[in-house]
Amino acid sequence: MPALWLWQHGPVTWPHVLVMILGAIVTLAVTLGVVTYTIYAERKVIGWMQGRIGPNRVGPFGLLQSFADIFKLLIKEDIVPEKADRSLFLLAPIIAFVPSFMTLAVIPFTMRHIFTADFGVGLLYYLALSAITIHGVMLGGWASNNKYALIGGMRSAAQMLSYEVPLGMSLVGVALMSGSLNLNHIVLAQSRTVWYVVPQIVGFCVFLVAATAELNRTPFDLPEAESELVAGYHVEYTGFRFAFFMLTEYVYVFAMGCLAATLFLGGWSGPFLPGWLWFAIKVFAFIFFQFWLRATMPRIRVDQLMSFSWKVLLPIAMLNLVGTAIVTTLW
Amino acid sequence: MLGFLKGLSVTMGQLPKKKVTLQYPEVMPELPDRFRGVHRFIPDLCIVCNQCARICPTDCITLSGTRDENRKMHIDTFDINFEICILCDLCVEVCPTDAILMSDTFELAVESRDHLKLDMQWLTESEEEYEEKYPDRVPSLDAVLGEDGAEVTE
Amino acid sequence: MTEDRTQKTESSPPSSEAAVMPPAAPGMTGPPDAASAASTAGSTASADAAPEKASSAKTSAATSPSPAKAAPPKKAPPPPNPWVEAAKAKAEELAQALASQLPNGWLEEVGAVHHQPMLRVRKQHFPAVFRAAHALPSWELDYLVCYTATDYKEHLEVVAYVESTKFGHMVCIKTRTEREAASVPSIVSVHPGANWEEREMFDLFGIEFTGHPDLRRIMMWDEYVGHPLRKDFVDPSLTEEVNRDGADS
Amino acid sequence: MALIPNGTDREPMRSEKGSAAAQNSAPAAQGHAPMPYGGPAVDDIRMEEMLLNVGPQHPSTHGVLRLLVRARGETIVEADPVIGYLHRGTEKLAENLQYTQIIPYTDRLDYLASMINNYALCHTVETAIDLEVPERAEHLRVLVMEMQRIASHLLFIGAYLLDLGAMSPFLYAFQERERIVQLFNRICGARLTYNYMRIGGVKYDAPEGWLDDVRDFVPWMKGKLEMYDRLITGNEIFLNRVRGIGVFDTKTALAYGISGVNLRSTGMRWDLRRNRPYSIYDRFEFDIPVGQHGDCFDRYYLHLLEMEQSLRIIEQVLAQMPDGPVLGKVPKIIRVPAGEYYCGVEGARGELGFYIVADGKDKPYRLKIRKPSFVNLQLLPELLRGQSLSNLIAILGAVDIVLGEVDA
Repeated sequence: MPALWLWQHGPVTWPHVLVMILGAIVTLAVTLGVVTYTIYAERKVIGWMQGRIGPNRVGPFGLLQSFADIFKLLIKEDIVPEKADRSLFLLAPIIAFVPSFMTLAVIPFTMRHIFTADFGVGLLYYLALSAITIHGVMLGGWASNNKYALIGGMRSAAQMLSYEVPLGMSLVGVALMSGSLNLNHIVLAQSRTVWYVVPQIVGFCVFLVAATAELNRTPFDLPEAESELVAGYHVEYTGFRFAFFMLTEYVYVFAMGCLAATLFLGGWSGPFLPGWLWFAIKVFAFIFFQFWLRATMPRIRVDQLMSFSWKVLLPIAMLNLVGTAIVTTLW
Repeated sequence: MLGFLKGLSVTMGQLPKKKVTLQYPEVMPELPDRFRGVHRFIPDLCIVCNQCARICPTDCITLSGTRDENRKMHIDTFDINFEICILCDLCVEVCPTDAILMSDTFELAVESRDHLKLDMQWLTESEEEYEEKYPDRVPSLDAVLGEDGAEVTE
Repeated sequence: MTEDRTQKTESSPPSSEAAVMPPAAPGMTGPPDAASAASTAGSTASADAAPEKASSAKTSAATSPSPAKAAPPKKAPPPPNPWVEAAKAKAEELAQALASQLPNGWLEEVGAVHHQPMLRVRKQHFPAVFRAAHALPSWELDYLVCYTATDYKEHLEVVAYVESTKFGHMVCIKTRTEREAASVPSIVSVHPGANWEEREMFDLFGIEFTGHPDLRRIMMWDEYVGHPLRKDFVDPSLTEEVNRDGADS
Repeated sequence: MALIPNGTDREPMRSEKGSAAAQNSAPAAQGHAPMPYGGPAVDDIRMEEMLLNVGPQHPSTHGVLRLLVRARGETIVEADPVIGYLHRGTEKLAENLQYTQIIPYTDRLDYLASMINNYALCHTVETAIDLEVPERAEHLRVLVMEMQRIASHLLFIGAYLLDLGAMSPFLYAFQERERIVQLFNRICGARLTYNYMRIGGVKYDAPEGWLDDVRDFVPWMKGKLEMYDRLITGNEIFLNRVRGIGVFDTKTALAYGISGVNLRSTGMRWDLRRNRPYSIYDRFEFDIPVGQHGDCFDRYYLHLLEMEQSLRIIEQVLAQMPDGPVLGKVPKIIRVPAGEYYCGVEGARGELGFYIVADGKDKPYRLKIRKPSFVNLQLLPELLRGQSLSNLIAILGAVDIVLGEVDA
């Protein structure tokens, strides 16, 4: 049986293919569950921070609230605006949604990285795929033929492209230290020495800011700034297409949390507890931080957002990168 | 850089605090005795002086009465159109006999506009409900009637 | 981070705001005998208000400023209200100060509107009066407080209360226009804040403000017919069958 | 910077027909200044203007305000406020109502500061008929007015931060406001439309224990103000969004008739409670905080400081609250002698004035409401010109309008 789970290193056989498909399905299911309860937890946590009790009507403690919401979205009428670019409008949520799940393929959830690929350039793979989502968002905003959606889509494109750069830069520091782009190797390297959040603290800060911006979350939630753009790029979307956009967002929150845990917080490594639990704790810490920010921060202005990326974050990331390079070379 | 960290500490500090949410349909809010909800009406006290209808800024009160053999006015119909009532309390203020009062009913949503035409029966029932709910707030009807009756016969 | 921007707060006991404003209310600085009682604006003055009727009771176009004509008493004349007298004197003073800068015949009436000095001017000179009053040293009426119109059935009257933020004067300046094709020169060039008020008057009274930069309806929609605040206005929706119980029994 | 798709049949940015305002001022837009934040000059990029319809159902227009915005990319060329969606003709209605009957209508003007509206009308009528108001009534009035000012300012801060994207202050503000609203509910039986004041006094005396509860409220609220200061004032993102935004100077403000916090933020010490003293404000010690820069930050911060001053007034009122009746000797039917009367009070948003033309009857011949929000909103197009779309919300929010009052 263990041999079956080590399919990545053997030749492809039918049982292996079966395991691959099974793994994908299980990952999908687990992620959907996590995402559902991320939404629930967000509403609860932010509610508590605001003196409210959050959702409490559907199921005990409102635990089924997110399922009710998803169910509602699925059975709602799928409205396509008359003046919209129909084919792009229908395609956009899919373009946004599919890569978000694909990124999960390389995340090492446990030491044995069951179900996920031991990919040599996993880091690059993640960055490349997450960039595709921007197209979906932008196309969605454009195809809606709505001014607010268009502004939201354009803002989103500008923002994600700008923050992709410092994000990538901050990750290079980690890659330099571990000497690998394979996420599993990076975790292993950390479990041998120290979590990279310590030596790479500057990079971690840059990563945290850039990741928040990449996720379109407060204080960088400009693409869907509801007080300015009503809802931003998905203002015309209803029903399950809207649900796709929402899911994309929360899957990325999860994926980005996984990335943070993997690259900076030692992934599944940690004493006493099983690896998957360590991983879950770290991911949740990241996600909780996002909730906390959202409960506190006002929204940054769009021009400040851009200049912050290019004038502050990128130089810091560059300096960090150079510093890391020098230190790793000398050491 | 300190500024937003202070803000973060504020929001975190709120996390364990007691929540203020009132679980409304299950838990009703505490309403003071002066609360101005839908009217309640005590027909026995009404002397059909028409003052409430006259003071009403939106003209939402309609009433009519007849004189009985003792030359005493009796109320026959008393309607409030709640589509336009603004719950300003002026009718209660001018009523010389406190025949019209305000209850604690604030749930005004109905399915049809017709349900907003409140007649005397509805308003009297509202009074009965109120008396049942707050026996301490309402002087007993007999006491009030007794006094009034005594005055009238004299 | 914010300490450098701490707001200037001035701790001062009541009635020591003299740096900006005299403590008493505008129009109340006149009679010294009553000044001590001026705790609330005007509420302590004696009870008669007959002289204030002047502005609306009179229709004659008095070109010479004569406060004696202001109040034709019908009953036994009440003792003159010191506040009103002071306001009239003040109006007189302002009229004289303005006279040099304005062409002849600009003034129609000088009087008082409930303890406030009042000038009624010819509508042709309406903006000029504001401009002159704004520039007038020791008056500087620079703040448009209230600006509106009233339909007196025979004519429309446009009323503006202007205040001097420096000296504390508050003066009421009026003008009249006929109801048909009502028009008054706009004062937006002097007080830009009059813009929307004039639009509102245009909308609700039908007064054309000549020289207004952007005269459109403001409250009602563009296609609306009629001017609701005129006294002869009848709401078209009320003439139709309206389901309204309790209107009258 | 939105690059507009080409094409004849589908141009999302084009309105079918330009508004009158847009057409009127088309020449003004031609040589427009470069972007305020130092981006490339607008002419370098091929751009078309787009007509953006902000409101009347937009989350940040605070009601049913509609702004017709002509924008190049995200830079506003011109903004034209369209109002009247909530116009109920209060002034016309009042002509057919007795003076007492108008009071509930004033509740619905600036519905966040009903007490002050009530007072402004009662005060004008009292001035007109020279009515003496009992001492206790005056004290109660000042007490509730200052509490109302706090409630209104709280809501401003909450809503403003919500506009800027911060969610929590809004909910905190409502929690604090709730306590005031509960106190009001106990004294006058309503939570929003109080209808508490009467010509000649107030409707009810304070119920048992009410004044003590207000006494407890003051220190509690002071702590909350400190919390707001910590939560918001220091936040760098907030500061960057409001500092130096929507600046105007005293001269402009006076020319436009701006009043209230908007005027004080320019450094002008102008508060009707001092400058045209009414009620018993001359007996209390309080400061008039003023701003220095006339920007949105000053306007935000002044609201905080004013709440502090209101708490000071409340403390003093409580300390000298006299006993006695709460309603003066008022005739059964109030008839105002013929004449014209104008009285302004310092509302939560600026000078709130009632102008009454009376003809000796029990109903006003004409009632004009000098609405601070209405006057203050006029400045908005000036402030928005050349700003980015994100600043639109920051500036509009800081002007602090209530549409019930703007449209009256």
